[in-house]
Amino acid sequence: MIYEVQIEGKNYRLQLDRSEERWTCRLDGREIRIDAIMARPDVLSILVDGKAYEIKRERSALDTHLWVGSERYLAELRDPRSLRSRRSGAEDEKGPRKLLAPMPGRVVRILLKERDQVEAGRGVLVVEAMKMQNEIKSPKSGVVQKIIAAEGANVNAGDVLAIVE
Amino acid sequence: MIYEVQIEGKNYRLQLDRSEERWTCRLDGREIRIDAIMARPDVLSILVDGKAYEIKRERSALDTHLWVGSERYLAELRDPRSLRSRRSGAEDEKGPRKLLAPMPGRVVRILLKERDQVEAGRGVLVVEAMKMQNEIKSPKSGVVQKIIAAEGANVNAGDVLAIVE
Amino acid sequence: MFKKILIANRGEIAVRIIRACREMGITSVAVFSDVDRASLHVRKADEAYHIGSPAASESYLNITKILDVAKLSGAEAIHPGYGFLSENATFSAACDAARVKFIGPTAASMEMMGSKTRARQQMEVAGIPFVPGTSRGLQSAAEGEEVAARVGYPVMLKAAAGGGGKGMRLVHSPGELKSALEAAQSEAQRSFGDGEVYIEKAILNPRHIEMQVLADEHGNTVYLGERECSIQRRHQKVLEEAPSAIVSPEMRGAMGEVAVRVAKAAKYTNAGTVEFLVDQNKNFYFLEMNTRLQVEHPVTELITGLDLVHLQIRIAAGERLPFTQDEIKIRGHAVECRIYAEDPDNNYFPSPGKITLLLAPSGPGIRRDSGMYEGWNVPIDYDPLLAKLIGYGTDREQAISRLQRALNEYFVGGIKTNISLFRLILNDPDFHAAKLDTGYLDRLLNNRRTDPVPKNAEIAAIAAGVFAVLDPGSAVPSQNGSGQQAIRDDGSARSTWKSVARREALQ
Amino acid sequence: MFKKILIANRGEIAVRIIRACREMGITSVAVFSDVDRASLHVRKADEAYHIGSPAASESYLNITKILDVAKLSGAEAIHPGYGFLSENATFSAACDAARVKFIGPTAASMEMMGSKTRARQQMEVAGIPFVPGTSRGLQSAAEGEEVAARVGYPVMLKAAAGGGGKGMRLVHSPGELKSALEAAQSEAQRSFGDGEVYIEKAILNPRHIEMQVLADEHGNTVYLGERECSIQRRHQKVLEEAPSAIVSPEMRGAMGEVAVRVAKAAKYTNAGTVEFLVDQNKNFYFLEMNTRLQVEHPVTELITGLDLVHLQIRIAAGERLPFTQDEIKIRGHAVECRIYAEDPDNNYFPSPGKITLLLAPSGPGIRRDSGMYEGWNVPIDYDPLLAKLIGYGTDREQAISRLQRALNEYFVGGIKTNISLFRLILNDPDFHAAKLDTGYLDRLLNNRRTDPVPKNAEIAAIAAGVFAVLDPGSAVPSQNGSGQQAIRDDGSARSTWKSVARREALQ
Repeated sequence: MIYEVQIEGKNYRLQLDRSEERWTCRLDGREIRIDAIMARPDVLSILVDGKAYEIKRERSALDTHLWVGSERYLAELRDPRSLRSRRSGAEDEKGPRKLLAPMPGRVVRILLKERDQVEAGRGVLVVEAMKMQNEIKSPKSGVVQKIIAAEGANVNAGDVLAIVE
Repeated sequence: MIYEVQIEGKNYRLQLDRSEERWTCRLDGREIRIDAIMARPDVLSILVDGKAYEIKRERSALDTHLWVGSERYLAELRDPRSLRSRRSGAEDEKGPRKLLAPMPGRVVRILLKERDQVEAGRGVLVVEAMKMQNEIKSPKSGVVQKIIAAEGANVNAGDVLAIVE
Repeated sequence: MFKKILIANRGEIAVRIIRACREMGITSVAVFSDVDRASLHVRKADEAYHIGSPAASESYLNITKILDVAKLSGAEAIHPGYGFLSENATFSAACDAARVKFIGPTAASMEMMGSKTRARQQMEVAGIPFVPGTSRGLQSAAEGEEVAARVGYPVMLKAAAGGGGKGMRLVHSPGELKSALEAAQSEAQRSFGDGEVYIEKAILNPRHIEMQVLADEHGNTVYLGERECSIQRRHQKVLEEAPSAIVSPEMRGAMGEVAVRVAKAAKYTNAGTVEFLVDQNKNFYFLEMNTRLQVEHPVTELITGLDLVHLQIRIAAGERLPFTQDEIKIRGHAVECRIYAEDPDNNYFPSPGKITLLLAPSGPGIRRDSGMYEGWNVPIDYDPLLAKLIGYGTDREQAISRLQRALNEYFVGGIKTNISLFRLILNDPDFHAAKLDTGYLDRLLNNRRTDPVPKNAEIAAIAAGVFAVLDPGSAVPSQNGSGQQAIRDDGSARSTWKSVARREALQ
Repeated sequence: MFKKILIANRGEIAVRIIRACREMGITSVAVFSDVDRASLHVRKADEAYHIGSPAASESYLNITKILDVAKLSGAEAIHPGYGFLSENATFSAACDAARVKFIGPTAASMEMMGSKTRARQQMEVAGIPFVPGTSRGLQSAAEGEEVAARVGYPVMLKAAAGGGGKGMRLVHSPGELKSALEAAQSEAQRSFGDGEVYIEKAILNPRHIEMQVLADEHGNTVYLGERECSIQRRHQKVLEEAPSAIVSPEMRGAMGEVAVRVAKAAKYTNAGTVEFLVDQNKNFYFLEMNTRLQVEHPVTELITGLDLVHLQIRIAAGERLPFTQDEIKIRGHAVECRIYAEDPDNNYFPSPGKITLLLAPSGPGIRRDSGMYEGWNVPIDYDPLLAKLIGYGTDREQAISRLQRALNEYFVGGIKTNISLFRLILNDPDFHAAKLDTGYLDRLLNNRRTDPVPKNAEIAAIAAGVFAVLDPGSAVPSQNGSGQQAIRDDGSARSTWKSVARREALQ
């Protein structure tokens, strides 16, 4: 099985297979001898010629981080096709972009109306959690296409709050 | 829903229903106001008019115990039909009885052959775990109908080791 | 001794007090709001009563409802914990009126300490050292300029009813004072409904060091040593330690004497904390007195070997202090980390939600006071303190190294926490050298350059694949419905992780 | 200081040593057998190497394999923990030969203490108090009768190579002696390959109290106070505490002095424990010296504020003791419970298997040293010690009450543990009165009458139903395949619980 892995923005080509308890692993074509078990859901113990690593997976609605010991890495796993379609950052600027709630909370204020102009980084609405208010900012310059969240509504992490075109 | 519950050998008739978050509970016909949630698998928080109880369920292959705070109760849940069929201890003496491994281990010795006579409480085979040996005793007097476990074999908790007829 | 105590609080401090009650053979009564039915303090208490909706004003701040539960349950005393009603003189008085013992000081002591200016007036009478300035609100900018000229610039304007940095202004020169005063007054009015603002000489890069005191109801008052609390963000303490690296036995004795004088001047009873500002020449100035148990009380417990909550309860029951000042021996060093539900990638904004995995540290020298558990849904309604991790050692270095070790064992999945912040602090050379002041943490966070991709990136890459092999379904965060939605909505990497996983599962 | 240390052990002690290494900035190297790949010490170490099949002789007792890993990994020192190779003089010598530092005493010290009679001969020279008897093996029953007549009956026959009660016989009268001696000799021969048996005056209802010593390699030796270890089952310690309730400062000083003399007579280095038998008049007699770190070392760490493993490593690295005898201060009280995988309903027979749920206690005064985790499958091949729970308090009463509180929070699902045994002990009036001797626990377990159905049976009945409603599928123990089989095979209640659950699920 081939995986395209991105760690902190750097891409790796990973070939990984397991038959019975034996693993074969090639990272960017380099063979690496590993042994791995899942101690608990989201917790791995990996041995790489003698070195022992405990890996913990931190998943949120928005992203996945992997802890290797005490170091934290933003991790993405994708296949070549999706990679091709997303290579250039420029393309990210095209098309509508969604504003997602980064954590559960309550929508306390909506700062813009639909069809308002907005620059990248400008606050679109305000979500409150644990007595603190967080401005949800526009990921791109453009027009507020849709405001989905209602003022006063409770939202979950990952809920779509608005769309900027 | 009606349950026949046996706690440490004492029988209770429990009527328990839940609609939305509200519970209705009758124990031996007596109405009891309760609130209950499952905090984790095998862990309950039950409120009975003000009193708070944390209940932990200890399941093994052979039996289920419930911890209420620091007290431990052997618990069985059954419906009236099966109850009727098992009321008298005498009936338990009828028919074949299985000897189950109480814990994982290794069968180190088999003390009787098939068709041997055996009295209740007499050891039939020996299972070793953690460097200690445990005699598995016959639950009834009769004849060793079948020895299922092989000497030297690893067994899991609840595995059938032999049958006494 | 009391037979039954009501705990008017939630979270880790409610659990900590319930434990003390159990250890003393006292029945504990918890109260909870709609969103706290599954919280740990309800699981652990002997009795638990629902008191209303999530808004604190409808539950944990609602004096009537709490006293009703006290009456209903037959509780003889109430422990308020910290926050919520713990420093509310009206509540303390209401408890007296209802003949329920409030475990803490009298309403009178609280009121005296409640207003910084009134406290200052009383303490000046008692000869307590203060930052030079006024002990009453400014009537005019002119008065302010006159005082500033006397004590010297820079000066600090502070709201009398203040706290948490609201209504505070630093003024460097006479020209700025008038506008700063008006701004501070209106902010104080908005924040506290009281526009009174006073002026003090500004202490630059001060340390915040506080002294724990205990007073019984028979006139005996002792101090239990200081806590170094200079590491703060947004005027909130983040990490505390005891003893302070800069406090010598002589200085401790001097600060302790002053703290005891403060307590006696306020006719103080039960546990309290006297806060000092310490300048770079180790001069210390009385700041305020916190009339409650502090979040950071465990570091004092570890170096003294005492249990402050047990002692609070004994004092409230009318017992005498079981020791004299010179029987109190400080041994070793303790450091506390406040584990918050905060997102380090989002400027430490709160991050409530469901805890999907919890790996908790333990072992030598590690104490964990926690209000969370795996599977619990951290509500959005209250403050983000999840737990406190405290390291003890023979000396400061060992306490720090044990804490670093334990932080590496600590993992909270499903929500974001500030655990990585403590790794940053505990690795910092200035922290090891104890070069601390109240500006330390902001400097650390601002000067921090993002590191180059660290050495284990390749291991992380391999691990990402191993997860896909061993746990294919997992690419969809199953515990979190919204997670799936996010994945569907958002044409990003996660959806392809999912698709990879799917194909994997078919092989 | 060492850069890398190999830990030749497994379970909680391996984890505890790995933690110490991490705290000291030392790379830790774990070794593991086939069944320990998923064990906690492998997860937590910096490096880990497979060394063979489950049988200890093929892995944790295999000197060649362990030294091969030391060479391969570049470890400069080996910590043996307790058990396995920890008191194996051959191993200590082999480490020297391989130029790997053995963290413990020299082979010579170990050998001297390895044989009870040789140790006794040496110690008599050093003027150490002994139980009256012979210091060498009996040649004949006649010799035994002659000694017994001198010291007075009852007498105890003991195997020189002995331990764990094997080859021991209590003799009340001359008539019994000959047959008892023959039985003891043949049992000793079978158990230890050495039939040597010696004779001592029998001390009735003795206490077992041991003294912790530390010696550096520069001739400095100190004692760290005693541990009360009288609570035993099958000659295995179950619960230990420090200090002992019957030891006064004077007696501690006297025992400590003797312990230091013992260590010096054996040219002892690193951490060791001198065991004493204490009679009802508080006379104490040298029993033997354990030339290793003890399971129960944490109680000494808590009352002294020191870390024995850190100190072991520093001593092995050639450092001097960082303190003198009079700088060691004992504060507070500590009690340790050994949490074993044992079935209280089956005469405490071992109970390995998969841990399906783990609720771990924490909070004030609680230390937990554990080798288990939720989801781990406890192997059948090694001893049943899972974890140690240690309670610290200002005094003995508080330490006990904190431990009781913590035990109520402790829950291990899927396997049976002896946690309920500690509830029994900690509730016992004799234990609270510290009326302890080596026969205490057997008496407690034998005199225990089964209680009447306790007061919460009705709550349990309701809970059984609530589980069926909230968790219908669960009636089939899903984590345990064999469980399902047992349920299918065995026409009993569980199967109907299952059927009830099924119908429930359909509603």
